[in-house]
Amino acid sequence: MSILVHKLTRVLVQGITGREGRFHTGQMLEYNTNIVAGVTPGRGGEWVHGKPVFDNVESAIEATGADVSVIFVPPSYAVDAIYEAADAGIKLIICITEGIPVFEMMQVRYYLKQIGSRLIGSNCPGILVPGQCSIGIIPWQIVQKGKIGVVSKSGALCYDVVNALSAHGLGQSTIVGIGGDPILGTNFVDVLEMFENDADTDHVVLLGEIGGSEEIEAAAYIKHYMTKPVTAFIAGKSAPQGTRMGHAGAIIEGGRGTAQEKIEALSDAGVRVADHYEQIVDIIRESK
Amino acid sequence: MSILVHKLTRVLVQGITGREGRFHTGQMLEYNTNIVAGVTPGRGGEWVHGKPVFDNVESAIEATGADVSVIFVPPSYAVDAIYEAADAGIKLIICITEGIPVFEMMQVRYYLKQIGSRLIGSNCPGILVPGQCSIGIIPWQIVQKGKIGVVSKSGALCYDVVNALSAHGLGQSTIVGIGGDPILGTNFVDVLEMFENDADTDHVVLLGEIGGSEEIEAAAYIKHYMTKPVTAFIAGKSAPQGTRMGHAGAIIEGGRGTAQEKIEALSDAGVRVADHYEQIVDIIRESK
Amino acid sequence: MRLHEYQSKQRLAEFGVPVPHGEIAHTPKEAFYIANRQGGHVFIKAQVLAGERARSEGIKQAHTPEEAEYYTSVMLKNNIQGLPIHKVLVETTVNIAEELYIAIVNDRSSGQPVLVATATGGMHVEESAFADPDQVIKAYINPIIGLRSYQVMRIASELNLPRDLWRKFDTLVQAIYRCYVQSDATLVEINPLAITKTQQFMALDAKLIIDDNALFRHADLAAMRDTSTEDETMIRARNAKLSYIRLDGNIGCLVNGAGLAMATMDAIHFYGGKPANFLDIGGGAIAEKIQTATEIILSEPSVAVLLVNIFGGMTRCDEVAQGIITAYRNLKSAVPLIVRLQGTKSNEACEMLNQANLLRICTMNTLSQAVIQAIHEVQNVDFSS
Amino acid sequence: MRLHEYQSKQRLAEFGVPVPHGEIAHTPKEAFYIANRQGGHVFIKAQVLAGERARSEGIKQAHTPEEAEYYTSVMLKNNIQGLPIHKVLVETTVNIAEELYIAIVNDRSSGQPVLVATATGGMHVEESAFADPDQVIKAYINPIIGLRSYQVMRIASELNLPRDLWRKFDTLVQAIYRCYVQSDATLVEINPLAITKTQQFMALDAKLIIDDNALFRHADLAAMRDTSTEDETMIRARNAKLSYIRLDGNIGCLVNGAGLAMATMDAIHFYGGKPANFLDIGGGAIAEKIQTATEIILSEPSVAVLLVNIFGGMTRCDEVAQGIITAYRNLKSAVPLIVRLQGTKSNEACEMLNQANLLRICTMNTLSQAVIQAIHEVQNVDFSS
Repeated sequence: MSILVHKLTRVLVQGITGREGRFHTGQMLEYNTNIVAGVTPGRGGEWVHGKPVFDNVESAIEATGADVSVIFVPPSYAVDAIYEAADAGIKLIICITEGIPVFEMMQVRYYLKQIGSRLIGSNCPGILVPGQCSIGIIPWQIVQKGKIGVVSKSGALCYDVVNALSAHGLGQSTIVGIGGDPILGTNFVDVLEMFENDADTDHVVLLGEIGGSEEIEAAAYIKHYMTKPVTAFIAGKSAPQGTRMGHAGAIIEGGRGTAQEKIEALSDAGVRVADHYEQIVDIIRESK
Repeated sequence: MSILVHKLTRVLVQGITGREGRFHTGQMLEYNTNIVAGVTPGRGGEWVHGKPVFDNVESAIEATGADVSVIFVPPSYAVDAIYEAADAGIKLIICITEGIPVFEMMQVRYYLKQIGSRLIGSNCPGILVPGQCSIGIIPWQIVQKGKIGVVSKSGALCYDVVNALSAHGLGQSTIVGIGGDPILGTNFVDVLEMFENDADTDHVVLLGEIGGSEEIEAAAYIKHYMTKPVTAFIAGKSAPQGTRMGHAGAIIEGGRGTAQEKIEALSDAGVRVADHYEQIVDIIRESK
Repeated sequence: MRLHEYQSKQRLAEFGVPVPHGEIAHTPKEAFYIANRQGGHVFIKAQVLAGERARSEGIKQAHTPEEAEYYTSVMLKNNIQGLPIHKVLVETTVNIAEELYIAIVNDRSSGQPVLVATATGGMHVEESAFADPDQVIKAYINPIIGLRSYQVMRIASELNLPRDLWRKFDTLVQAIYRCYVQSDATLVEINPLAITKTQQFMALDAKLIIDDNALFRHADLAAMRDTSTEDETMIRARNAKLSYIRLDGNIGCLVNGAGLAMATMDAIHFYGGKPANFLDIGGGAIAEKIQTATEIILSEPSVAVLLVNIFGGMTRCDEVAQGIITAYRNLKSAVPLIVRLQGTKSNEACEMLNQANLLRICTMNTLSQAVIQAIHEVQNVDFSS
Repeated sequence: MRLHEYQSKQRLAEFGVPVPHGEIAHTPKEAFYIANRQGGHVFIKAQVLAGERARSEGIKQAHTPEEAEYYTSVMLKNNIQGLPIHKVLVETTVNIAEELYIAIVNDRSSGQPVLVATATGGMHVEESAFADPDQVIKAYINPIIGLRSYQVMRIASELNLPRDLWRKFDTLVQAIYRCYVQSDATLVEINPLAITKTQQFMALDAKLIIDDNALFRHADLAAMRDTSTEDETMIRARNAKLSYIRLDGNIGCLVNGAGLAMATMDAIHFYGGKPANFLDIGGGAIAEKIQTATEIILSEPSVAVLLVNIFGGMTRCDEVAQGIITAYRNLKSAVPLIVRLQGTKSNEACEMLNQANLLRICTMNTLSQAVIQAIHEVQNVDFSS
């Protein structure tokens, strides 16, 4: 078992003919991910890494039965790609693209909630299930099959932690990069809930950051609903306060969003929070 | 029993302090309609016909438990009034206002479908349940309690027919004016379905017009689902073809929308269609 | 409200839709100079709010300024579907490789705008669409989200457009949609939409219809109304917010509500008569408006009898009676008056009419009686004339 | 990207938000003439991208042109929060009856824009908001439907605005929202929003922050960027699309990914050191970009050691090594280099670095080792200097 995706997931790559799309399609295929098709409007009929390219998502689904889409489309067209996937009935959309204007993200997030499609990202590394599939850009070379669920806002930090876990024999059940943008399609709480219900996960690693209140909401969820142990790290404890969003930002966030506040909330929920991310492995090993 | 509304329906009048709103509130109250409040932004705290006026729908609902709203707000603010009622949780909104731009109606109709509120109109005379309540502008002086459900696109034509029905002892269960605008919140089919399921209705009168395809859809519904007899009249048989909507209108409507086509579809569905609206009474009497 | 071709193109161009260079001429001489500036090769296109201009000699191709002048002089003396031609568009000819059809129109049954396109534009588009409905490509537009590029790309694909034109087609269609939304249009139609020999899109003909209910917030568009082909009566009706359409019969009709007005015309036809007009006074009209409506009908020479059919709900019958009486007195009209009033204050109204000493008046209880009487009156007039 | 007050007001005014008359002066003499034209009573407001200008002598009221000139001359020599003042806004004084606070800002947790208002504006708004959260009025905006008038009327009611100002308030706030959407702003803040003695709304101060991701489609806004207070290094970093922030320590950091970069800074603090900067090279950076990043860090005089922490996923470690080596050679730098590389091509990278004959280089397997070594190097430097 795993969460969100698995070995049989039929993956569609939107933007497959672009530089990034093409490269990572190759990477995903090397990990035996079940990629069935790609889409680039105007490039239908071509083939990439032996997979057929279609002009639009609807015809790709008709021809191949794709049920999850991963998006490598440049920011100016990425939102349209998300709408297209959602309107064509794709229920899980993973958007790797970075740099989408935030207002469009708010709109598309609202729309997807209405029609019941889940978005991961944007600006995220995707999902990887060790031994089953890699959908996105998480380097599969560093993963190991196991029982630890990993959910992270950041990419490289996540890889570094996963690498360390694997090096110490602490394999992973599913790794989910939810992205660090202000507007996220899927939040920590969503993923924690899935891990809580996943028979293959017995421990969760949560990698958060300063900004936003997703970690606070995660702490509240963990406190009230989670039975599995959670180990966390919050990046940015020593970061200087960033550009303030005028008075409004301070008033709205009401003082939330600092690393300290997040660490306290998580600790209060029984989460063991690492001071330094290299401690995560030690904490988990101690708890075993 | 009745459809949509009844004696205990708690009615809110949006635009109650305007000329029309004030006048028709008086008329509705004379018929013992259970009007509980009015709303006009900026006029909260006033009283109209002994009913309290609030600044917004939410506070009106909190104070009075209103569950249906009828809108007499001028066209430039009417759409906002509909959104306000819907967002405040009103599940049945009757918009009397005429002259709302059609694009805004398309938007609000779409939005209401999403959040699950029903709109009657706009540009409609409203709903009247003889002996129970009048919500809108249908003159209650002409109605009579009985078993005939009436649904109409047009106002005056509907009154004239209802008046004739009453004069001949053919009372009505509920009278619904759905309005004649291009974009309707509620269509013939919706109301026919309610009449079909209403124990107090044993015969339905449908008053249609040229334009649109609501009558064709009604015919299809009647043919496949209705057990109760329907008598209809379609106005505009002799009307000259109006301003054509370019080729696009013709292509999209595909030749639908003429009175003749509607009459044929209804006849084919077993509906007795009057050649002249004064025949409706005779047709119903013959069928009894 | 429908816009002229040149106005529609001007509007579309503001949103970035490419149109051929063109100028308006009111005289043959103007057409000569414009054509001359454009090198002689121009189209002369009658600016008149009627369809099928090409079939009615309303579009001519000129190859010299003299030809342009000549065609303009002929056209300005002509009329199309009864509408006089007051100006022509003198437009540069374009080298066309292909012609498409594209439109955005409100679709009543889905309650959404719909984008319609066919791969073969031109004046036969409707016939070929009916003959082969499969070639008509449609995309329904979510009115809240707007037109998505992927929908346009899909249409480009179904139209078999060259792949390197797809993004350009998207840019074009997005501009058309913006124009449609921001103009509160109920129709934007471009037919034909040309692909030029240099692979550019260009709107060769265009038609915009603006939602009358939204004109209050588009002063610029409202100012484009061409009243030069409307007579005083039509303008008077519009200013009084009366919905008035002339027909070819002789029984004038004054009714409240569009549905009842159509039903009244139907009844006249049913009994063998012919209505002279459609007139809806709207709901809750007061005496002054009724007076204007009555005067408008009575001023038409074709009207041999006036049939009034009012069911008073919001409309009060006494106001109707007052308006009619004042109009008849003002015009000292001898046109026979057949009145059928029911509903609010109908008794008072009948009383007023009876006491008004109009020349020939008849009040009836049912519409059928009123219509039969009206037809009878018309036949009398016919015999006596 | 944050706009200056005068730019924000200009933008808001384009959408119909009333602002006081004002002009920009770059010299005291200019300020004199502008003040003179405005009758002498003006505010002199430093145009600098820092908050709390009033508390930092950045806003002064002048009653004569001479005073305006004087305050301007003082201000232009001054700086606020380290930022030099290059221009001032000379603005007519307004007769104020009341001051409100209003803003629209993106709310992360609901994923919607939120309208925020309080009945008492001014520079203490934040303190009073924290002291009494109930006085902060909020309305969440559906990003697809937009801001509804009924929401604004509701806010007008909760702000206890005079009832005859409600519609006017709606018009104002709708204009602010249009400005927010059409500028791709992440914040529009008007503080204070004045109600003048003649019952007009007026934006006395304004702040816009534009979404950097959306600047590509707002050439006019992008052109408003004020680079006059940025040094060459900052501009170079931005042009290379490097996320670079100077800090007050001495350990230079070069990391991939914002999260890892922050975590690296945290580790430095954890072991008792102080980072000289935050620098995220982004994902998949190539050698040239790494070279630029390295040169930027090495060019800072405060940097005593360079700590590289790279986990190669999309980023290839050999590209990183190549960039670093080239930069060190270019600058002939003797700054000690501590490198921790993991992931894609890390072995090749270490090999390259070892063979590059840089002066002082140390490669480590874990970040902790690398940080401890970096701190050690810094202490050595401190001792030797």
